[in-house]
Amino acid sequence: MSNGIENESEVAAGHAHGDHPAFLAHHFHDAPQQKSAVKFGMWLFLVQEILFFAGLFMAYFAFRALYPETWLAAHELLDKRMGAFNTVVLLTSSLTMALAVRACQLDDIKGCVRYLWITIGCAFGFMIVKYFEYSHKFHVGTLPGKFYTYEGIEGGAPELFFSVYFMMTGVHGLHVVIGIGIMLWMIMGPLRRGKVSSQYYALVENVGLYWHLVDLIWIFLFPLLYLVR
Amino acid sequence: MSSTTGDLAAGHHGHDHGSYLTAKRGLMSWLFTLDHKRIGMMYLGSILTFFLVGGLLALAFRVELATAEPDLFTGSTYNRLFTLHGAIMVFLVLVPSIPASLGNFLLPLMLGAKDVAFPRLNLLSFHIYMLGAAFLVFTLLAGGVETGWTFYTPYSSTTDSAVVSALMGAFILGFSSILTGINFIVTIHKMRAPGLTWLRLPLFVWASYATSLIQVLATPVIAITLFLLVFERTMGIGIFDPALGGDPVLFQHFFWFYSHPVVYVMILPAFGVISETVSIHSRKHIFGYTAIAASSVAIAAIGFLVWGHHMFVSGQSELAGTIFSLITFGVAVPTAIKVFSWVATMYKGSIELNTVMLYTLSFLFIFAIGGLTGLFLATLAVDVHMHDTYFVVAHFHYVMMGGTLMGFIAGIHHWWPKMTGRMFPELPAKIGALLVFVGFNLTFFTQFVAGSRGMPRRYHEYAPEFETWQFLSTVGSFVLAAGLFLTLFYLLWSMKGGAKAPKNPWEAKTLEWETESPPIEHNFAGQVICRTGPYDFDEIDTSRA
Amino acid sequence: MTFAAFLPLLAGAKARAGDAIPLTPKWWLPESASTFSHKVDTTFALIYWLDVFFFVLIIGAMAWFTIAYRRRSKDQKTSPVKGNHALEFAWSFIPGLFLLSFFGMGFVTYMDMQVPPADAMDVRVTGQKWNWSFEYPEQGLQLASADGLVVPSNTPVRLTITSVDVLHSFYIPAFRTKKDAVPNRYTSLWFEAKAPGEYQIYCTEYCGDDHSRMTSKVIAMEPAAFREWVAGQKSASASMSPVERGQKLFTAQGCAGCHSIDGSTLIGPSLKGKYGANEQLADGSSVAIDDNYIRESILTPNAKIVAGFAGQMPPYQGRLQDDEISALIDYIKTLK
Amino acid sequence: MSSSHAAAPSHGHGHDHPAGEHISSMGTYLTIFGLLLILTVLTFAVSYAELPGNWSIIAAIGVATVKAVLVAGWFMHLKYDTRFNVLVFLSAFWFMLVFFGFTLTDLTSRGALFQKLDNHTLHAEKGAKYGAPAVLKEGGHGSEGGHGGGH
Repeated sequence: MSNGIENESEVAAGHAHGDHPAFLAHHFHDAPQQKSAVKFGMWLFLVQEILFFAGLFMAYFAFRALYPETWLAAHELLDKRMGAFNTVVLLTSSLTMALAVRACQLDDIKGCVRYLWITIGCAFGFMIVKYFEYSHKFHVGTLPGKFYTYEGIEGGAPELFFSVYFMMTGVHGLHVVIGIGIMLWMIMGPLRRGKVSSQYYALVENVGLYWHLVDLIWIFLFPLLYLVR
Repeated sequence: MSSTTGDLAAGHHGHDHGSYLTAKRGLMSWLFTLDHKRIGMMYLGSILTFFLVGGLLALAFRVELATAEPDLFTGSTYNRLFTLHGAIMVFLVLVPSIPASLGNFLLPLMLGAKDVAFPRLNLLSFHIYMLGAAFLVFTLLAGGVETGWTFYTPYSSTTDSAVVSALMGAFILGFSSILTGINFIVTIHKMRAPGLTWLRLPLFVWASYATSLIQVLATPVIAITLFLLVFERTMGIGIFDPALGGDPVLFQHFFWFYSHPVVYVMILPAFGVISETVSIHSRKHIFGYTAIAASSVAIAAIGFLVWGHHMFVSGQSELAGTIFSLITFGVAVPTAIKVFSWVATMYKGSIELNTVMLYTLSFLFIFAIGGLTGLFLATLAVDVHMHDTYFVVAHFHYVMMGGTLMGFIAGIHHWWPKMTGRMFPELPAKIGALLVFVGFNLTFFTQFVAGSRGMPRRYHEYAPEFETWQFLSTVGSFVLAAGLFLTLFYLLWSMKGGAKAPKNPWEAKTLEWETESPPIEHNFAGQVICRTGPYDFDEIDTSRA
Repeated sequence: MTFAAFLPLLAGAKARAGDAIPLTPKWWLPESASTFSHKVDTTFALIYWLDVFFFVLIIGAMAWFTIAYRRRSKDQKTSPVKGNHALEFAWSFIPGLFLLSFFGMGFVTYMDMQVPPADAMDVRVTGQKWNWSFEYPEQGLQLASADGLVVPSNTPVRLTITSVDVLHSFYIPAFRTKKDAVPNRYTSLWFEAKAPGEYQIYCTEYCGDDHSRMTSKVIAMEPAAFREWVAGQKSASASMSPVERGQKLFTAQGCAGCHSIDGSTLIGPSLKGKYGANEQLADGSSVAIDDNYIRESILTPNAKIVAGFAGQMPPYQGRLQDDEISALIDYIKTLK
Repeated sequence: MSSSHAAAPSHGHGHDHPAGEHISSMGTYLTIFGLLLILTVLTFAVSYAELPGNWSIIAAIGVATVKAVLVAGWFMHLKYDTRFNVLVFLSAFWFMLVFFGFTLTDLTSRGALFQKLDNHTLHAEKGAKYGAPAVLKEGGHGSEGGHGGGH
């Protein structure tokens, strides 16, 4: 017996999935296949996000190894309390994001939107704190590379710490801003148009995964930049 | 036999009957198509166009290198030529070559699926590719870039050519590569037809799978590297700039963490193609299926652990160099397994010496040399002498150009009937294959000798003692170009003038041959059921042909 | 011609009577002139012959199968061989052993090449676009001959290498050794020339427009001749007039690579007839060319950039003594 | 013919238990959130302690890892996801460690051979203010024996 192409409806009947819901794309066989494919795709996307940030963490560890004294002196200039506050803000936003997904699972789309707004609020809070931190650094001159003008650090290449600091928090902040954009789009678009239900909420779930990853990266950034001596 | 069930089923799907090429018309129906076959064909067209551009650049500096003295170009122009040649060939041709064109076209067909898992994402990958390409073309028009495709700092952070647009181009192209990789992995995991178990996957699919893993895992690192380098140039952040305390050797780690695995992105799909063609055109079951499949994944995995062999003389520590050298030899084992298995597949086969097989044999010949010369470069002491000489240039052209390109051309010919619905003319194709083979070896084998005698790479003028080798190389490059142009012409001609292709001209057993040539818009007229392995030729019913 | 390269017969044909029997065909490698270069060549030869063996095996089998099993009829059936575990194990394991031995040989020789003997003579090498300069701290020679790297033969010499601008790489094919010059770092290599002679030096890390002209020579002399050369260099620099000394520095420090003395424009402005004239700067202002301006332009070249040029010159701060700068200025004054 | 090749009844694509169907209770989320806050306070407090050697960074990364596990496991539902997705996610960290491991091996062992065998070697890398030529001058010309007669 060889490979073959069979009448689709027969196969479908054998598969006990006669219905074809609106959210199911034509090239998928059934809803579980589509759901698991979309979720799997998102996890792979998160993998590439982690490796993208890996480069920044690599730079951090490399120069920490090359200039340990500078690293110690430079991190003292960061305000631990601001970092800790932002950690709590991001953790809260992660909670509300998880609850937004839960609301979808319970078919509570209004609740989902409400939680998303809180998440967006936290994200803005995070960015505002970052704004104050950045403007302080502009003020005293602890800036990356050739813009560095501060004079209070002994040891080699203190500007590199701030290059790494600005690149890490900058790229992370960019992810926060992109997250805000996606959440706003989700609220205005698919959620308002009723495209999301407890039957199919992969979109909210994937944005949730993205947001948790942004939180996850901050969980490592915070101690490495602000706390470690 | 079974194919008749397809014909019966087709009755229920009248709208599916048209070929994918003619199902919809107009430029927009191509540029915004979600059909993986059309996207694959657009990639094929773009990649071959950039291959032409990159090749012409190479011919230009080959003419310059025919003599020891600088006679055509200034050093600055010459440097721009080889940099653009490298950047275009790597980022626009070799990395996407087989996966984006043949892979896109074939993967869903081989899996018995209607499309890749995320067709919109697939289209987005293509548009991102075109955007990245636009940046590189802009770079070319804005006076070019002369950093070498490797963008080593601090040269790239201090020179005043159009480096930023080149970096942006490569950065953007990276995302195209990542998204294609994600799409393929999910497709292979989730879109297989009923009965198509992992061990019934064609080896091309296994190779594409390994390739995609590298694309997803390695490309983000080059993305952040180029991103940092853009900031290095525009803002002077100094991470890779020794003038600000940064470390240029760190840049090389960043760069090769991606760029070594990416050579497997280039060569693994060619391995996949050869696994198909050597078996099908010998009409014999592939020898050691499991070993070949597993070695693809092993090469991808070990390939991540060897990047430092590009840095033996860079000032990397001796300890790191030693570890990298040892692991590098580890990649040679799975590669050797593949080569031996391909040759063993031909044993007691029924070998048809057609154009596809000629390219397959060329691949084995060229890749054997490319692989074996790699051993010199993996060996610490010998690499110290060979590093950054023409020996390295010859080696990676044998592997990446000879290997990948022979695989690519073999694949284009093998699937040409499926992609276009036309056969290519056999006689000019054989002449082309011969010219390519002779031209390639003349161009690059001579460079091994020049290199091992000590001629450094990226030299615009050189000592007269190397002139014979370099002159022969230039002659070879024109023979190679003649062969490639001939190939281009008859392939283009055959799209209109070639004989109509049957459904399965090679009597292959993989699923893409179960549908029409060219395939219908949604690939198959019904649900594909897989009941046999991809290389079960002993069951061929030859009366069908 | 390609295939011929792998024919072992050629090796014998090329070996002339009286020569040491070459391990590989002679045209593969340049002359072998350092104390460890023959070890590299031996490793090369071992890999080479094993490569030839496997290449003949693979391509021979391929060619044989292609002929012996060509398709004879359209419906020819084939043997259902799908694999052979013993064979597959053998062709993974046996090459694996060879590979390990290559690694071992390469590693041992590499360590020889990396670790200089304790009594090695020190030479400082500085790469810059696009020349190499050499200093001899043990001999007290700051400003060595611009002809090349003069060393005693049969004496281990250790080079401490750095760069002032971009990456370069210091390569002596005849000695089979090479090392990158990295700005802000020191790298090192050593060699011992077996016999007096001249050996080519190349830059092998791409470094810009004149990368292919960044060459020099190792000039190996008998130790006695080397001592004489050192003495000669010292007395010459002692008896030199400032202008002569400046002229020598002008080539040895690489100034001549970018600044012509005949009025033609290279990477930087020509210095012909510049002293006492006015210079138009990139920011629109102009400046009188006097001692102070030249001094500043040598030490911090990017402070004032001449109109029409990119600021590409590396700063010489910390690389020249005051008297050397004065000598250079005296020399520039003479360029009418 | 070869009935042993007959298609298995299940599909090739293994949509065993569609991921993400698990609905955690509000209490679970709040508990995890509470733990995360406690750990944040803990890591903040530890940063004031004068831990010897590398313990400061080990403690910080250790706590961060526990927090990451909580977020990934419960907020991201990895605990209820397929094993394969867990593997995929963890593979990212594996390759990250490969990247860090080899690169740091190089950075921390540079010059090791050099120093042991040859202690009059200059090694300007660590901690030195950048600007190699200056270092060469200070550390080099001054301290070398048999030098200085030239001028």
